[in-house]
Amino acid sequence: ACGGGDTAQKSNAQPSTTSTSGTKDINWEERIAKNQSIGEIKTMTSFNYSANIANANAWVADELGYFKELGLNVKVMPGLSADAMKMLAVGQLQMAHAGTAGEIIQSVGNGAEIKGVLAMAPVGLIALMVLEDSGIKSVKDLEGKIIGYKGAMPANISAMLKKGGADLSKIRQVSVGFDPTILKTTEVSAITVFKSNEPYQMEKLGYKVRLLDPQDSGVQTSFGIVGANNEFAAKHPEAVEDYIRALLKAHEWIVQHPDETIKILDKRASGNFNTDIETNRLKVETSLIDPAKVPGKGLGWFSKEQWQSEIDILKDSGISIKPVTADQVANNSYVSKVYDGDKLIWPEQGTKK
Amino acid sequence: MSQSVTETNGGAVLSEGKKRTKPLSESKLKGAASSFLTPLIAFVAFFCLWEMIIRIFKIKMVILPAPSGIFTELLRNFSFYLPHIWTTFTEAISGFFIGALIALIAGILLSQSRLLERVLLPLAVLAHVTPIVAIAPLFIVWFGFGAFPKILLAAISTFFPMMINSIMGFRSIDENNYEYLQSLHASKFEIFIKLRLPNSLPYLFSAARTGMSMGVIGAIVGEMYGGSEGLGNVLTVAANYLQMERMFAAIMLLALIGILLTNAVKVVENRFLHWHSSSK
Amino acid sequence: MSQSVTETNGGAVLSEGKKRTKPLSESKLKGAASSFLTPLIAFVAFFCLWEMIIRIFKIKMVILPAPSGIFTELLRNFSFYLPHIWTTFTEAISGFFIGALIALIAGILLSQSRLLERVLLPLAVLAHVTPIVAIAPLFIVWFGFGAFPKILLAAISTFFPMMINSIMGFRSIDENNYEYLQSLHASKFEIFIKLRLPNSLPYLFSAARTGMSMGVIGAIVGEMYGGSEGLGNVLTVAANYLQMERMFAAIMLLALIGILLTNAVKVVENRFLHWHSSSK
Amino acid sequence: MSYINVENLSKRFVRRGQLTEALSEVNLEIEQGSFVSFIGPSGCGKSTLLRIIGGLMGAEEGGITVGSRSPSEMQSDKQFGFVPQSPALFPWRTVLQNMNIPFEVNRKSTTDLSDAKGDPIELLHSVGLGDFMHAYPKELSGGMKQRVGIARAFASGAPILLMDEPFSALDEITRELLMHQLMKIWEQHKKTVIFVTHNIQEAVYLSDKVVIMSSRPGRITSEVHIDLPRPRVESVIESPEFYNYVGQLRELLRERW
Amino acid sequence: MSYINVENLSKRFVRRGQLTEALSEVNLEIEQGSFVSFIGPSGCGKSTLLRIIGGLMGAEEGGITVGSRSPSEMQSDKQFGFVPQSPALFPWRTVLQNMNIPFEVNRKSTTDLSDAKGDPIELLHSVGLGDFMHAYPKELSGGMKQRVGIARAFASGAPILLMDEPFSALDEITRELLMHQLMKIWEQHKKTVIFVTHNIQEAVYLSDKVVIMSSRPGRITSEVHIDLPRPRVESVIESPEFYNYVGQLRELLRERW
Ligand SMILES: Nc1ncnc2c1ncn2[C@@H]1O[C@H](COP(=O)(O)OP(=O)(O)OP(=O)(O)O)[C@@H](O)[C@H]1O
Ligand SMILES: Nc1ncnc2c1ncn2[C@@H]1O[C@H](COP(=O)(O)OP(=O)(O)OP(=O)(O)O)[C@@H](O)[C@H]1O
Ligand SMILES: [Mg+2]
Ligand SMILES: [Mg+2]
Repeated sequence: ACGGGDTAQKSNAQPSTTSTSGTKDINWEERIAKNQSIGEIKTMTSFNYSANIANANAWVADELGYFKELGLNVKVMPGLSADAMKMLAVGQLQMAHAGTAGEIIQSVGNGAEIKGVLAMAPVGLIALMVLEDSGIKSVKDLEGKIIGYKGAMPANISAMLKKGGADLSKIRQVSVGFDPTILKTTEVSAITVFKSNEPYQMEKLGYKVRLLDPQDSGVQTSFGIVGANNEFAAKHPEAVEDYIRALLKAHEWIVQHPDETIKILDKRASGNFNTDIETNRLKVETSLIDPAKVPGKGLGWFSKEQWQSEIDILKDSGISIKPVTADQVANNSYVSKVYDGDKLIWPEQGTKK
Repeated sequence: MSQSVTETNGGAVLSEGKKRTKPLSESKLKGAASSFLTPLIAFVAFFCLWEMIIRIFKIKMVILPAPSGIFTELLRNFSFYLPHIWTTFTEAISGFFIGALIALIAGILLSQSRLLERVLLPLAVLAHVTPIVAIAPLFIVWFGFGAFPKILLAAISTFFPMMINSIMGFRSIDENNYEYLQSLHASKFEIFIKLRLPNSLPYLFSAARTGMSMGVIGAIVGEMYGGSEGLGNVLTVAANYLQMERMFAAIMLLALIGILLTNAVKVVENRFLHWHSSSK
Repeated sequence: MSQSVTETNGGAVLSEGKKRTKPLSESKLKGAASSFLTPLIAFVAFFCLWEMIIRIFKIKMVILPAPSGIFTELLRNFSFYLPHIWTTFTEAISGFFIGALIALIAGILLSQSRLLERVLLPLAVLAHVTPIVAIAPLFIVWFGFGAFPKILLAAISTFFPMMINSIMGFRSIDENNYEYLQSLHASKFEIFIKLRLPNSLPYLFSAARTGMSMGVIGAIVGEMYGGSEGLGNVLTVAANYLQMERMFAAIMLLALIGILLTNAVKVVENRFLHWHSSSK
Repeated sequence: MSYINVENLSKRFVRRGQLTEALSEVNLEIEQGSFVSFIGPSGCGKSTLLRIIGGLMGAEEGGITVGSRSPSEMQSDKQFGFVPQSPALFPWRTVLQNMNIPFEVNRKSTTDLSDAKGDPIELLHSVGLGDFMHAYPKELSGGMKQRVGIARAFASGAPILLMDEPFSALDEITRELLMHQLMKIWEQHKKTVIFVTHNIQEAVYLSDKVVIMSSRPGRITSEVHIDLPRPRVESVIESPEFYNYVGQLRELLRERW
Repeated sequence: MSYINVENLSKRFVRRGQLTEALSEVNLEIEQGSFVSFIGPSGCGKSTLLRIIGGLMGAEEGGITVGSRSPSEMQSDKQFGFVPQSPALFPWRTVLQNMNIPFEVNRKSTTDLSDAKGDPIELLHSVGLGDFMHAYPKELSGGMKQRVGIARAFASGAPILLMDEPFSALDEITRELLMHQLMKIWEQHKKTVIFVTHNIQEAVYLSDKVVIMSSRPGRITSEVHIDLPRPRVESVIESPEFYNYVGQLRELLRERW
C-alpha cells in the first residue's frame, strides 16, 4: 500500500478531492471494536518527555484519552529515538517517534522494516548556531573555524555547507557535549542545534546568537516524524491510521492549550523537567509547523518527493547507507485517510463518552 | 616506633578483664564516629575550596555550579530525588552481586587452568573494553526499559575487576598450606574452599571496592539511555536542560551511593580480614 | 598428581646442560605461538557462533550486525580506521601511565596512614563514581579538543582500581620481613621500595589489567564528547548514523587494543612475578 | 616385600639451567608399624624424600610403593599424617579450627580412622596449648605453632605419619613430652612413622631404624637398626648401648658429610 | 652499669579480651662484648624479649637501655644484626640479593661498620651455599634458608647480634661449623651476642652467661655464668665442667618449667 507521489500531486491541485470520501463513512463502532481487539500498541517518544511536537501529541493524546476513544490501547513510553528505531524494527514497538526523517531512512538502509507514516512539519529543525558577534554570516565564513556536532554531523548541515560553497577541508568538525555555551568558552565557532532549544537557552544566559538555517539555502528536511513497523502496519492499517488521528487531534488541543500541555508533560516526567525550556520548545515548534503545512493538505501530510530529497541529502553528505527508495521509507496513505480535505475526521461525540 | 602487633596501650591493661566490655564498646563508638567524622571534614574542606574558587574566579554556573547552589537544590527538591536514588541504588547493588558471583565463578575456572585463561580471558577483555556507553542502547533494545538492562550493565561493569583480582587471589596461595592440603588428598573443590577462597579475600575486597563503584557507573549509564528513572536519567535530562545544579546534585548523590557502598565493603572486610597483615 | 614446583620432565634432563639453549628457545616460540593461537581459536569460535545466531534467527543489522559484515567493513576501510586506532591507543596508554603513577603515589600515602585513608579515600570514590560520561563534556570546555582531556579521562579511569589495589598490596606484607627491615632501621621509604612495592606486584599487575582496559574506555568516552579523532568518535558518529557495521568495527578495534594492552601487562608480569606462587 | 619400598629413586630440580640432584638412586625398605628416622646434612633431600613418599611430588626415575600401592593412591585413602617442616597453619583459622582441617577434608576416606582419631581439644591441652585454642597463628610463638602442627597430625589418626623435623623449635622438656606422646600413639595404633630429625639422640631414642643420608647428590649412605628394648624408658639414654648408637651414627654422619 | 640494662620490664598481649603476659618484671644486665644465651620453655617470651631489646617492640612497663641509649636509638644507629626465628628472606630476591639487604639500607648509619662487614659471597661459600647464590628462597631447603639468615647477619657487621634459635634447622655438623664461625666473628670483632636456643650444650659451649626463663608469665628464673676457658676448643665438651654446667642448666630448667 502506497500513497504515491502522483496522488499527492493531484490532491494538491484539487483540494476537496473525493480520495478521502470513503473515510467519512467509517463505521466507528466496528472500527473501535476492531482496534480494541488488537491489544496493546507500544510506542516510544523520540526524546523522553520533552515537548517536541509529535512527542507532546502522544503524551497529550494519552492523557486526554484520545487513543481510548478510538479503541486503541496505546502504551506511550519515554525514550530516545535511536533506541526507538531499533525497537520498532524488531517489533518490540509498533509505533515510534523519530527526531528526523533521516533516522527512519538510515534504519531502513540498515535493514529495518519500518516506514515513516507521519511528518508533523516538512521543515528542518536542526540548524547551525553561531554567536551574533562572531561575524559569521554565511557558511563560507566558517572556513578555518571549528563546528561542533552532537553525536554526528546532521546530513542537512553537511548539505548546507556544500551548497553554500564552503571548503569542507578547511572546516574542522568535532563532536561536542550538550552545552551550547562552548561557543563562548572554547574555540568552537558553530554548533548544531535544535531551533527550538539551544537558541533559547543561550538567550536566557544572555548571549546573542544567530542561526544558519539549512532551510534557507534550500536544504529541505522535516521533523516530528512518526514511524510504524511494517508488519504491524500491514496487519492493522486502521490502527496506524487511528494512532495518527489521535496524535493530530491532540495537536489541535495543544495549539489551543500550550500551558496545560506543559503541565501534563511536567506531571508525566515527575518533575524531571524544565518548564521554561519546554514551553519555548513547544512554542517554537508549533510556530514552525503552521507556515510549512502543505497547502490543501492536512497537517502531517508529506510527499514522496520530500522523502526522496532527504534520501539524496543523506547520500550527498557521504553517509554510507544501502540504497533505498522513497517507497521503502515512507507511506503517506495513513495520514491521507485521517483528513477530509484538511479537516480531521473524528467520530461523532455520540459514539463515545 | 611503629608497633607490629596489636598491643594494649599503657595503663588501660591494668583494669580487670571483666570490666573491659564497656570501654571497648565506647571506643568502638568513638571509632565509628571518627570514621564518619574525618571524611566529613574532608568533604567540607573540599566543598569550601570549591565554593571559594567559584567565588574568587567568578565562574559561571554553566561551567561549574557552586556547592552552595548544589546543596540548596538538593535540599529543596529532596523528595524528587528520593525514588531515583532508590532505583539507582537497587540496580547498582543487584548488578554488583550478580557480576561478583559470575566473576567468582569465572575466576575459579580461569585460575584452575592456564588453557582456559588463555581462551576466555581475551573474551572477557572484549566484554570489558566494549564501552558500556556504546552497548547500553543495544541492551535497552534487547531487554526493554525495566531494571534488567541496567542491572546487567552494572553486573558487566563489576565483573572484570572482580574476575581479574579473583584469579590472582586464588593463585596467590602459600605453598606450604597448599602442600598440607594435598597431603590430605583434599579435592580441588576443598582446596578452593579451604585455602584459595579465604586466601583471596584481600584481593576480593579490593576488587569489591572498585567493582561497587563501577557497578554504580554501569547502572547510571543504563539509565542514561533508557527509561525515565534513576539518577542517570536525572543526570542526562538535567544536562540537556543545562540545569547544572541539578546535574551536580545527581553526581553528589551518586558519589554518596558509591561511598556508602564502598564503606559497606570496608565494614565486611574488617569483619573477615582481621587476620590479615593489611588490617593492622 | 599436580606438581608443586618447577621440575624437569623425564628424559630431557639427561642431555647436557650446555645443549639446553636450543630446545629452550624452541619451546619459548611454541609457547608464544600457542598463547596467540588459543585465544584466536576462541575468537573464531565466538564469531562463528555469533554469525550463526544472526543467520538462524535472521537478526537485522540495526539490531546486531553479522561478524562477516563487520570484518568486511573493517578490511575494506582499514586505512580509514588506522589513524583513529593510533589516536585512541596513544591516549589510552598515556592516560594509563599517568593514572597509574598518581594511583601509586596516592596508594603510598593512603597505605601509610589510616587517617589519610579515611580522609582521602571518600574523595577518590567521589572522583571514581562521578560518571566520566557526565564530566567528559566539561573537560572539553576546560581543556579543549586536543588529546589532553582524553588522556585525563583515561588517567581518571585507570586511577581508582590501581589505587585500591595498591593500598591493599602495600599493606599485605610479610610480618617477618617487615620486622627484619625494621631491625635495620630502614626508613619508611626504604621499607616501601624494598618490601611493600615488590610485595604488591601481584596486586599491581592485577590492577593494571583492569586499569588498562578502563583507560581505553576513558579515552573513548573523551573522544565521544569532544574532537574528531579516535575510535570513540568513529563509534558515536556511526551510532548516530545507525551504521552498525562501522560501529561494531570500532568496538572490535577497541577490544583489540584492550587485549593487546592487557597482554602486554601479562608479558611484563611474567618477567617480574616469576617468584610468586601465582606464576606456577 | 616390605610396606614401603623405594627403588632407585632419583629426583632433580632445574632452575635457570642449573641442575640440583636432590635425590640420586635411593633404595629403601620400611616395615609396616616401624619407626624410621632420617638424618643427614641440611639440604641433602630429606624433605624431598618425605614429599615423594607422601605423594606430594613425583620423581624422574625409580619406583615407589606404599603398601603395594602408589603414594598417590595411599594419599587418596587418607593414609598420611603430614607434619611439614614449616608449620602449615592457616592464618584465618584459630588454633582449634586449624586442628580440624584433617577432619573437614577427610570425609571421602574409605578407611575408617575413627578409632585412631584424637580429640583436638584434649590434644591441644596435652601439648600445652589449652589456653591458646582460640588464638590465631600470628599470636603464637614459633614453638607453639610447631606444636599445633604435631597435635593436628596426632588428631588426624592417619596410619602413616610423615614428620619433618617436628621438634626443632621446642625446648628439651616440651620435646620429651611430645616424644612420649608420639611413642604412645605409635605403639597404641601401630602406626608407621617416618621421622626427619637433626637430633641424633632423638633418632636413636625413638627409632627402629635410622637412615643416614649424604648430600650432593642426596643419597642414602647407611642404615642403622636400633636394637634397644621397647617400650623405651627414659633411663635408656644412660645405657652404654644408647651411647654407642649415638656415637656410631655421629661417626657415620661425619664420614660422609 | 652494664651495656644492656633491662629493668622491671613487662609486656602483655591482648587478644579479644584475653590477656597473655609475655614478660613479667624482667631484670637483666648484659656486658658489652659478652655472649649471652637465653633458654626456656617454648612460648616463655624469649623472642619477645629479643624484639624489645632490638627496638622492634615497646613494653608497657619498665625500662631498657642499650649502651645507655634507648633500643630505637641503637637501632637507628644500625647496631643490631637480627636473625629472626623464621628466616626473613624476600622471595623476589636471590640468596645473594637477600644477603645484600643490610648494605642497601645501611647507608645512613653514622657508625662505621666497614671493618666488621663481611663479604657476602665469601660468607655464602663458608656456610655451604656457594652453589645457591643465585637461587631463590623457594628453591632452598629449610636449613639452607636459615643459613642465609645467619650469613646475612654476619655480613652486616653489626656490633650486637640478636639471634633467635639460629641453628634449629641444622644438622649437628653444619651447626658446629657455624658455631665456630660465630665464635670467630664474635672474638674478632668484640660483638655482643644475644642468643636464643633450646640446645643446652650449645648454650654452654658458646656463652659467658646463660639466662633461664620460665613461662606464664615469662620471667627470668636464674642466670648461670659459664666459666669455661676461652677460646673454647672442641674437647671442652668432654670436660666434666661442661658436663656439670649442662646438668645444672637442665635441672634449673626442669625445676621451673
Ligand atoms: N622447589 C625447589 N626448587 C629447586 N630446588 C629445590 C626445591 N626444593 C628443594 N630443592 C633442592 O633440593 C635439595 C634438597 O632439599 P630438601 O628440602 O629435601 O633438603 P632437606 O634434606 O630437607 O634439608 P633441611 O634439613 O635443610 O631441611 C636442596 O639442595 C634444595 O636446594
Ligand atoms: N603478636 C602476638 N599477639 C599475641 N600474643 C603474642 C604475640 N606474639 C607473641 N605472643 C605471645 O607471647 C608469648 C611469648 O611469645 P614468644 O614468641 O616470645 O615465645 P618464645 O619464648 O620465643 O617461644 P618459642 O621458643 O616457642 O619461640 C606467647 O604466649 C605468645 O602466645
Ligand atoms: Mg627439610
Ligand atoms: Mg621464639
